[in-house]
Amino acid sequence: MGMVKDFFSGIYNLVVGLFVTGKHLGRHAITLQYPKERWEMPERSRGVVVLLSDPETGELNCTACLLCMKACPTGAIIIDREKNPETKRWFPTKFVIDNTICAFCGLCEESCNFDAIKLTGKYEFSVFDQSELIYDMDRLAELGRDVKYTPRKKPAAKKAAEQKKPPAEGKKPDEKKEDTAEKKPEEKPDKIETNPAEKKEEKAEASDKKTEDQESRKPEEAKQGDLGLDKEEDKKESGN
Amino acid sequence: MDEKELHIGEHQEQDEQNPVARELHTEEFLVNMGPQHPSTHGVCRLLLTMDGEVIVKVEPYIGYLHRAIEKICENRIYNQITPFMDRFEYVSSMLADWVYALCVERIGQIEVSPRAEYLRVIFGELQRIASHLIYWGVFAMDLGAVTPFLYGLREREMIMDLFEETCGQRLTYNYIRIGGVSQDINPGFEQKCKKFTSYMCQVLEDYETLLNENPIFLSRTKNIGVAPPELSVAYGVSGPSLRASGVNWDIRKDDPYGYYEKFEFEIPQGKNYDTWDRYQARVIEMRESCKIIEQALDGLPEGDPTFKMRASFKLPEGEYYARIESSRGEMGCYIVSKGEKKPYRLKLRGSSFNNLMIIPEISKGLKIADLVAIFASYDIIMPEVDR
Amino acid sequence: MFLGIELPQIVLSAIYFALTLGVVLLMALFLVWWERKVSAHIQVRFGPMMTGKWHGWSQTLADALKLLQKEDIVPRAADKGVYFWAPVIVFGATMMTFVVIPWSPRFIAADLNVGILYIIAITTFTIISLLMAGWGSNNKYSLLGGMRSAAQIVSYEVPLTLSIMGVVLLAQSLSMQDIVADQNKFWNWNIIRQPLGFLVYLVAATAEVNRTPFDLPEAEQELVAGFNVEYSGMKFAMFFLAEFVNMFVVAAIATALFLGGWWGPFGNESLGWLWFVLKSMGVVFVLMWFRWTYPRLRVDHLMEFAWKWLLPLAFLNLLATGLIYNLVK
Amino acid sequence: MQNEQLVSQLVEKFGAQAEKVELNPAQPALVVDKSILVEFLKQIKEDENFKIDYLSCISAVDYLENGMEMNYHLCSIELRYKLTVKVKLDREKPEVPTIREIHPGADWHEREAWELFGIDIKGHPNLKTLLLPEDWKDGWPMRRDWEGNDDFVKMPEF
Repeated sequence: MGMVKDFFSGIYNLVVGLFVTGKHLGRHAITLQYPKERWEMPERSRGVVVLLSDPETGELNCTACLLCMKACPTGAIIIDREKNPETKRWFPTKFVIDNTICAFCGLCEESCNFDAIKLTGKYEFSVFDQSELIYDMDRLAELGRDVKYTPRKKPAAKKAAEQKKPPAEGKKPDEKKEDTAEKKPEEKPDKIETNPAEKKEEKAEASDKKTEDQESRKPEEAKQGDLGLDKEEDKKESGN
Repeated sequence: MDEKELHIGEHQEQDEQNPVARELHTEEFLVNMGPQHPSTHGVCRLLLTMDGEVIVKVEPYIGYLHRAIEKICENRIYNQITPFMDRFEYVSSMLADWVYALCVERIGQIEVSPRAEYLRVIFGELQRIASHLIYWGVFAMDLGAVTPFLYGLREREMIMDLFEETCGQRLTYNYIRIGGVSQDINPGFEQKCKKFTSYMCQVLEDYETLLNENPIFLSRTKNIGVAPPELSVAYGVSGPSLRASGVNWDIRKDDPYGYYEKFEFEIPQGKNYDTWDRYQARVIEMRESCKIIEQALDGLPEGDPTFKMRASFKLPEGEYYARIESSRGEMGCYIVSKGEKKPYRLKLRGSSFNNLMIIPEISKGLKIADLVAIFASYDIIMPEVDR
Repeated sequence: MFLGIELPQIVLSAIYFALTLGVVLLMALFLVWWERKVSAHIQVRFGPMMTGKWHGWSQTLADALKLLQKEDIVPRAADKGVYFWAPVIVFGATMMTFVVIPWSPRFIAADLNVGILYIIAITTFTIISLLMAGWGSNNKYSLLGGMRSAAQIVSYEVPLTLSIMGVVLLAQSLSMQDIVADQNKFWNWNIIRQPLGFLVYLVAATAEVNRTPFDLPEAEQELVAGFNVEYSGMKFAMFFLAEFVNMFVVAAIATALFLGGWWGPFGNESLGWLWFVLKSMGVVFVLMWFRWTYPRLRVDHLMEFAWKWLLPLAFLNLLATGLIYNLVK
Repeated sequence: MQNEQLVSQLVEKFGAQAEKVELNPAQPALVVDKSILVEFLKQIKEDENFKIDYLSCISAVDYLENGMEMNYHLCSIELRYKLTVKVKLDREKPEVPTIREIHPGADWHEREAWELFGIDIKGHPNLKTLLLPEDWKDGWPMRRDWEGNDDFVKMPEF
């Protein structure tokens, strides 16, 4: 008897299974017809890396502080820089991102203090030749033109605008060091620090004040020197 | 190779005692299942010695996906390692991030804010559901039913959307960082997440009607690949596969990390120790994960979950073997720090590494179709094995 | 009678057969597209949408063209003759079955008096070709696939034939047209008169066409693609088309034997071919539905199932049919 | 603390051959002489008081001039103990007995230690490459003094 019962319950369950799939037959598909329809990328989406520029002046926000290059876990960022003799500010002469090894981890964006580099929701950068995936500064700047962003703190841009010295926007190299910004390194023996100043958009308004705070704290921090940014920084580093 | 020949020789001797085999001159043959095979889940090569359809011996050959992550990590500063952890185990990379963060935190005695711990639990459990959904689909697909795979992926996409909205990526999140998480959740995340968990519970019922009572599915899974508890423990099998072997062992409960002590959930255990139990353990675990997420969302404290490390900090001297319950089992990270910016030694323990070892043991004498079912039931993910 | 011209039977048969062939090839293309659509919608996707604008209707045409252009790869160690003839035989055998498919009261290539026997004989060729493909490819997966198909046929062919016997018993004829003509009323359809026979036939027929849950010879997850691992280009296309044509054939036979063939639901003879195609498509849809719902059986489970369940059921059906038939007479 | 008890009991039992190391309160560790390793693991597995039956991981560490070390991360399923067993090895001729007999799951971990660190696992029947290519001839890559081969690209130092 058990066998017969098993048989009928087996058939019943097979039919029930058919109904589950049959139910889906009438449903509307959940996929998108890709080239025609596109998914709207969320704001935080980490797609291709771009360089942002100041919407007013059109100049790159980058101050060639090399922080992103140092933060990059794969060594995909290569920066060459020069000092503007008039303003004594650094500016990038070469900014290359090798998208063949870029991991889209977002560490460069997090390390940047000047809204200069950002991972955007852009995608679709397939090419036939691998070498085309190595983006130079012009390409990166071009990609970043239409990217909206909330300026976190832009003292550099402001100052540059005031001083009307467009080519070198950005701070002095020394200033950059502090912006990675540990508040009180001395207090914690294990040298691990929070940095609330790095908070994102929500604190944008308060940002100017904070930058000032950091600037005032600058000299002591520079002595700490465990940021990984040492004097070699003054040398031009060709990266890889 | 000589060993294999020896092996075949042995069986030929046995065959000579078998009159049918002697008369027909049957012979065992070798089949290379993989490295490129639909159901080895990545590039795993199983060298099968087969007697017709029956498996005589299985020898796994791994390393096709070896990326030397341990070596790479020795040359990276601590902050740079999380992206590699994502790639160490890309099916549940949230949990891989977590084990690394946990290890560094335990060595550096870093306090994690309560909100970050709650978020970790939420995202870890979402990740567990996402991984089990893939498991569910792939398991059914390896038994020949393709449709469940698509259903599983459909639900997984919803989790991916939640992840993408929060951390910007769908697969390699880089979200759980040392000391916290990378970003706070967006407003409205809780509602979306709750909506998802209640939807998930409904969908699981659909899943169960589709497969759980299906006689074909039952005949393919019941009493196939029985792994008794002693054997599983001896081979270091972990996670749902170990629990399916009737062992009450869940690192979330037995060696708690994060805030798992605060949540209530059941640990399913198997009774027959077979493929079916391993499947069922994961399906039940999805429900339990939903429960945990709901509890965590209800108790989510206010505060700031992020914690920014100095660009290259020095971890104090020490060593620790951290382990968490990943979706596949015990995922371990062992770091030896010598007070430098970079780890002196970083060893990763993937749960699939041990889980794969037991497969040759329990699949002897079964059919090739059963091997596929067993392989799928252990949820082997090759990047975790090869590292 | 063909288009008002009196023609000798042999020419008429040839014309019908050629027509059938053309229709069937088109049908196969359609079925491939349809299968993709059905699977897609079951899986909450769209399936092909681009080629040919309207729901990707010409996707299979494009695929066939692509396959035609592909390089014909023959493994060096293959048994060349066997390897070459396998797809030809499977395609030929499938086409041959159409000789006795009764599309409408008059539209049948040859109303053989042993029609159903002929079909049972001819469909077996498919398995031979699968075995040939498995052996000829000189690939272990292919060999296992071929062997599985050979092992499988012994199990399901017996209940299949026995389930058909019940119908033959009722119609008292082996000719397809006679069997269809016998089911002149809706309540006379054989699915009503012997549902058990229909069930057994449907299951065995699914095994016959090697479709999930019985697609053991080409079990994708175990044997990669089974017997056709090594085939590419047009040879692969022939296997592929033959599979779909075969699916239609078993559906057509099911229609003729159990679903009243070309009879309309109200016992009407008009538009017979339409009813026939519609009913066959319904059966094809059920086969597709099976495929996208169920997992695959294990090879020994199939045999166990066929011998332990299908065969007794088929016998039971035959016995009951015989008893009742004699009582009613 | 459960773990401290465990260690003190073990030290008591094995005396001078098992030496306690202070690492982390949550993770007791013992240094065991390699000559008694197998016996030690066997006893703690079978002893009713310990039941340390689960091997999580084996990690080899190369300390350059301080020799090498094998770390056996063990735990007890039933009693929830955690224990790290360390074995100090001579760097010139690193050798350690296999523990496959006690923990079959150690098989691949030991093979890995052999192929990446060159630690000779005495008694292991199957010492062949696991993760590396079969024709690997460039030494023991995870040793700290490994110079790399031609394919090896170092991360730029900043």
